Amino acid sequence: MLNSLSGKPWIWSFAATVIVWVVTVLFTGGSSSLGLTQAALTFAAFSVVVGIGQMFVITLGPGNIDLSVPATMTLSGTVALKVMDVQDSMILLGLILAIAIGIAIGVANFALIKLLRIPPIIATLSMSFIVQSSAIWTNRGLRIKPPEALADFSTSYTLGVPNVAIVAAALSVIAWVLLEKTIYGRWISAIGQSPFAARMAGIPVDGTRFITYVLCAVLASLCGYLLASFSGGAALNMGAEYLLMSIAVVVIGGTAVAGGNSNVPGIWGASLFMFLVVSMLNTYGFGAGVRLILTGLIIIGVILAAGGKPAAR
Amino acid sequence: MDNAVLNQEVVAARGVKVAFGAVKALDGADLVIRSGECVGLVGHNGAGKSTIVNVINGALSPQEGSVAYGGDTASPGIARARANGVRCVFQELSLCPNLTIAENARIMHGDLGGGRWRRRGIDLVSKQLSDIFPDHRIDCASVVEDLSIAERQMVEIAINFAAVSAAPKLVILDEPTSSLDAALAGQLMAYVRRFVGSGGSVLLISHILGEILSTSDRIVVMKDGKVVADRDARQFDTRRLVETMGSVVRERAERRVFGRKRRTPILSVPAASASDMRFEAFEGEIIGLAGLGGHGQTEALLDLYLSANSNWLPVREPKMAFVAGDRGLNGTFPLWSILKNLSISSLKTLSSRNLIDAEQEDRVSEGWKKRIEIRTPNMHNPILSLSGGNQQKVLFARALATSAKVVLMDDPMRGVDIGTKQEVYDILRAEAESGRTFIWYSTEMDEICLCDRVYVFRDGTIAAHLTGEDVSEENVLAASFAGGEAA
Amino acid sequence: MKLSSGAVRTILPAVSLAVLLAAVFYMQPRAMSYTGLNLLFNLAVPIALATVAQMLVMAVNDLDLSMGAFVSFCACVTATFLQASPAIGILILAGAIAVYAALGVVIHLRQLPSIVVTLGMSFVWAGLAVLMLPSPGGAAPDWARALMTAKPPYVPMAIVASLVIAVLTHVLVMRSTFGVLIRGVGGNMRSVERAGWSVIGIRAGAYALAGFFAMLAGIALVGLTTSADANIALRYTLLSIAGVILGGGEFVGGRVSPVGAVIGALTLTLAGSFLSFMRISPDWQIGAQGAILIIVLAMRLALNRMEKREKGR
Amino acid sequence: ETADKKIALSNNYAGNSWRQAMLTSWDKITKEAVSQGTVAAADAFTTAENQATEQAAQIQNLILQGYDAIVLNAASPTALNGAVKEACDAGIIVVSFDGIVTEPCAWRIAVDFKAMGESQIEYLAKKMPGGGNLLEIRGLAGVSVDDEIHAGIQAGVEKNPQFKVAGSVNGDWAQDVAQRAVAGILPSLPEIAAVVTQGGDGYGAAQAFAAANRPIPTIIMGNREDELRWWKEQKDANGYETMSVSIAPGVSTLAFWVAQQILDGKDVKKDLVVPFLRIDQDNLEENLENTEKGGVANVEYSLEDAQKVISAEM
Ligand SMILES: Nc1ncnc2c1ncn2[C@@H]1O[C@H](COP(=O)(O)OP(=O)(O)OP(=O)(O)O)[C@@H](O)[C@H]1O
Ligand SMILES: Nc1ncnc2c1ncn2[C@@H]1O[C@H](COP(=O)(O)OP(=O)(O)OP(=O)(O)O)[C@@H](O)[C@H]1O
Ligand SMILES: O[C@@H]1[C@@H](O)[C@H](O)OC[C@H]1O
Ligand SMILES: [Mg+2]
Ligand SMILES: [Mg+2]
Repeated sequence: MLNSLSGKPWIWSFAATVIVWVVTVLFTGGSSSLGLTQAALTFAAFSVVVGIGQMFVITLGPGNIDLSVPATMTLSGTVALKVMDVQDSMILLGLILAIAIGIAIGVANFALIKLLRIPPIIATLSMSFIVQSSAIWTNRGLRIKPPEALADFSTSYTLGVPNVAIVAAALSVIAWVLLEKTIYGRWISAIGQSPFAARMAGIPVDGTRFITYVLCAVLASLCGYLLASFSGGAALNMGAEYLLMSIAVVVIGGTAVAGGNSNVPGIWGASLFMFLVVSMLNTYGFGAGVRLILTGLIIIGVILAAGGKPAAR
Repeated sequence: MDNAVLNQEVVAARGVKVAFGAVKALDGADLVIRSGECVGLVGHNGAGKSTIVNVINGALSPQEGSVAYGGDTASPGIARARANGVRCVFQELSLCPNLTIAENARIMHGDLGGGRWRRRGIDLVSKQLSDIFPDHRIDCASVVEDLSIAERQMVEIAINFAAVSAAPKLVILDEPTSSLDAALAGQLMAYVRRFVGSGGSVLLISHILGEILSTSDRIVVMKDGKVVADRDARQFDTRRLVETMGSVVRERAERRVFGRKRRTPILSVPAASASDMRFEAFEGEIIGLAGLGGHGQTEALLDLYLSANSNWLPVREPKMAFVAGDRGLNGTFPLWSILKNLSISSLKTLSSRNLIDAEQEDRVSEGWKKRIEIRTPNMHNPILSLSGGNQQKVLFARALATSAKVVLMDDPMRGVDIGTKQEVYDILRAEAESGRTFIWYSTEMDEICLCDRVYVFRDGTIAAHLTGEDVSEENVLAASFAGGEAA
Repeated sequence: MKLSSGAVRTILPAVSLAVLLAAVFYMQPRAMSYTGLNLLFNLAVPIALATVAQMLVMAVNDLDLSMGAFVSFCACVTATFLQASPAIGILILAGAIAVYAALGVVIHLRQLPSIVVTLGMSFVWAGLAVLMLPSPGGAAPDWARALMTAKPPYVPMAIVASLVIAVLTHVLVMRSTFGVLIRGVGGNMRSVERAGWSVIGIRAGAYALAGFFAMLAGIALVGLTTSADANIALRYTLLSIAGVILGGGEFVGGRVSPVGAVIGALTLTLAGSFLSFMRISPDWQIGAQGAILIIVLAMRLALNRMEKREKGR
Repeated sequence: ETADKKIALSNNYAGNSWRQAMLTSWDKITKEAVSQGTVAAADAFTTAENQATEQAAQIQNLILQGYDAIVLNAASPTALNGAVKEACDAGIIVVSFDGIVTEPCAWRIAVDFKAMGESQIEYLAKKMPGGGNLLEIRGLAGVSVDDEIHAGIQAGVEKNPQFKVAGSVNGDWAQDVAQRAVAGILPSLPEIAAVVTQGGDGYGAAQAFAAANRPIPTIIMGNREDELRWWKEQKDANGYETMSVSIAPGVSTLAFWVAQQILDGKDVKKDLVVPFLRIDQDNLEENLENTEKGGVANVEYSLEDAQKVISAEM
């Protein structure tokens, strides 16, 4: 029993999520439960999408991280909305463009990492500055509205479930299959444990890492596209929140930071948790200082309960 | 037993039981070591040798039984074992690769403190190294990660034998020669005799029965967590030892008669320099790479492998497979199960439409588990739950499970027990018969002599090429040392 | 002669710093003076201290995501309590260092991922800082101000301080037994354990020492800025990690270089300055900062090639 | 006589539309001034991240480059004081605006943010004398602008006890952050009569109310074009009423002229106050027309405007 629990580190983030949800809903005697759930699903969706990409990268092993996520979101959101220019007929083109931007950034990130041997953390940080400048340069931060149909889609619900959450769920399923069922999933896990052993086991290590960085950037750009459509326009700072968030949901969700081990359900648990904690503390009317402190303590509490790695025996 | 009565008991483990989950690693084992003797400890892979070592050195506390150090029976633990003069050279290398040799000595010797410890550490280790391995060429100011695996092993041995204030009473050597070539192994064994002669004691674990027989005063044989024999070394010879361990003794295999079926080599590497020779491999051959350790054999294998395997694109049919010798560096994936470690190189054939077929994966790995006897109740257990030798078998199975026509082996039998070795040799032959080519770097002369052809390496180049009946210990040694060794 | 890997780790960053500095001197000869150097580098001093702190945590294979928040917290304590009632201020700072040591113990005992625990702590420190200074303010203690604005003969304070930090931490981390143990835990924890040392103690010590240096960073920062705010050093988290990496350190394996870390911090600061010496359109100023980082690291690659120590990674 | 003088703009942040508008205004006005030979140069410098430490380093570099005046939008009112002091000691004129600094040697062109907060409650008190529940969206915790506007709102609520702040969140002056925070607290809030804001967060709040299917309260806007446009749509559809208030990005150009005047030897008081830019129900259309699509309502200053501001204060 205990064993099967500790084998599923994501359990804890869900347990914490449920507790925080209950505590928040109690405040209104239960009347807020539907609204809160829908809001949580909506906003968790964005963290999930970027979180999945970040998880793949983190799985590649120590030092692998993508700090260009926020800038990528901003650039793809800005450019896509500018190109679509409020016309419904351009929605698909905008999406393709956003994905293309993601691919380009992913390629550039990996080029820096591989060709110039720059450690990923600095490579992606430097790249994020360049991408951010590009976003400024494209339209100087003007907020252009999304096409009507796209805005409607991203802000409405299907059977009570927010559409963006459905999109994120679909992406999660794909990610889960990739990770658990495909050769690619095995490969990134192997590389995360020992790139050299992976190479000697016949894995095309560079090819796999390349795909992974591109995948992460594409998910970030997709998230930028969705978020800009959802919130009525792209802003130059719209990705800022998602730098820490994308990392936090991955690690709180139980993915081993040392790489080689990752899990998709945990990202959902952690994303919902991160949203609900802030909502709970806001609901109970704590000021910013106390709220920050409690958020931190709750995160530490969750990880303490989850108890880290089981000892090596 | 009678001749040891006069000697003092250094450590005594009695009735020790240790279980890892369902696996009884030690099932009531007794081991007593007295001063002035070298005890040889042998047994199949997973017999419990490393486990009893961990009990003696205090890292593991047994679930049952007692450990006493010269009568001191206080609660066990690493600190007490060390205080009682127990030192241990572990099966997997346990230096800190990022530190210098002196810094490692500082960590291993709590009493090396005080001013100028760095200088004294270097002196200490270099003196000890010269004592054990007289003509070593290790720069004692180096960082450990700049050393070859053999050099690391030598350094670790030297650090453990070295004495700062108090000399070690018992030095445990868990497969100390697995990465050393015959010459270095010989020097170590000679030193062990001298150390024992001066009143120290040594617990020697090895799968190379020759060195056990020649070096030990007493031999303890373990099987499935129990001690099955504990007798004077003179009462054993190879045959009786192997039989006691529970393996069937076989005559030394006859050299295979290899007729070259096709005249075009499937692999060919031109000579790199004037002193070098062309390297060729034909279908169905077993080719040995010989010479002293660290003379470029591993590098040659790595070069061959890396040039044949794309780092960018996945391939359906790998041309080559690789069996690592340095498990920790380029072999195992520590977070994974045995199963995943085994199947990683052959996933293409185990999947349909890019999705891995779990059932087929299970089936294939069960097949290999039986075929080379991987000792585990369940292939889904973590790889690190296997004993060292069994982990090595998994790496073997990983390579053989691929469809690669060429298998490169980097001294792959390190720490594999004799029974298994013979089975693996049989598998190699069968595979070679069916057309696979093996390129095999080995530090064991017996293995080199099993090869159809042998390239002898010296200073990073091929110094000699031996074929058929010319493959012999004398010829290999001659080629290893010939020429420029003026110094 | 073959250089050891450790030597290469320090030489490469030093050369990139020198080249960057030469470029700055070329563009702005005025920088080549006592005041010039001080202006270029004095803000690097707190970053260098934070980088050293991060390096200590990285030496035991952990990562401190709360560095920026903690330095901000210390800065707030310095500008308020330490200034107004030194005794209480010292008590608070000592308590904060004790918390760091405790983090080391908890992370070790429960085998927790440091990245999650410190992520949680970053909220806690930020919250405490906001409670202390809801609005920017406070004042630097006179001694801190005097120390940071001192004008020693011949060599400007910024350089003196950097040298002192580099030498001191080099002795501490590379020469002392304690330093060996810390790096040993990073390199092979089991072997340190098997040699009979208390790894918990070593980890706690490394964390406490990191807390101490981070505290010095906070004090130095306030000495330069004369006052504090709750967000003052948030960027130090990334800067300190980048500094360690730029200085030749690695995420795992206990491979760190204190001298390199200080040089890394100086390089990062200089890369920022470099920018304002080139006249770039505001749109691209942010991007140029990324480009400079990339060029600095690319230079390292070139040097690396010359050194011909390329091993297949 | 400033034809040979060089002026620099040190800006800590460029990541929102307000800052972009500020830079554009600067660019427009100073280019003219340079081409007419009023000053020799007027370069803009922006740091990559919104951090006082980075900006302090930037100021120190500007000192090295020999600028005669530095116009400053500061990341922190106090944390740059060290660098500002160094600049003053080097004989450089420092003029701060929007994000002002407290160092006495510098000039300040300030907006009374507290009054800006209070004006929101005053407006609401007039509009809904019965009062009601308020939702307060704050900016970034620990930043002085946030603290001041909040203080103003608090003061307003104290004077008008018919209002009660039922909930408070931090929107970090960003539409998407505000939207996220409001969506999280909204389900547990009672009926909300009005939302008081700090600028750059009104549209996000409106979106959150709409998504939760709650009646839209009176949301105070912050002069962003998307906010004004949304307001206009609501006004046309159902006569929605509110007001909008923020500081005009073009205040950077006022700061430029002030610096130029000081270099010219004019005597200028250390503390100048500029009015905030307020948009009401009747001048909404006019302002919307003059605002760039996706931008911020703006006012730019000419030399004459600046001289008027200076003499008015004397
Ligand atoms: N940490 C562990 N968890 C689970 N099982 C373990 C663990 N360590 C050892 N075992 C099991 O205990 C048994 C004894 O292992 P041990 O390492 O002592 O063998 P050994 O005699 O040293 O073998 P080898 O010659 O291969 O080194 C093996 O079956 C092994 O799988
Ligand atoms: N895969 C590898 N990656 C990086 N360095 C390696 C690798 N394998 C070996 N080395 C290093 O290359 C150097 C030369 O290796 P070489 O091929 O001479 O070793 P070897 O002959 O196999 O010796 P040993 O018997 O110790 O394995 C050594 O310093 C070794 O540590
Ligand atoms: O500088 C501030 C700007 O960044 C914010 O968005 O709006 C108000 C201004 O004071
Ligand atoms: Mg063993
Ligand atoms: Mg060898």
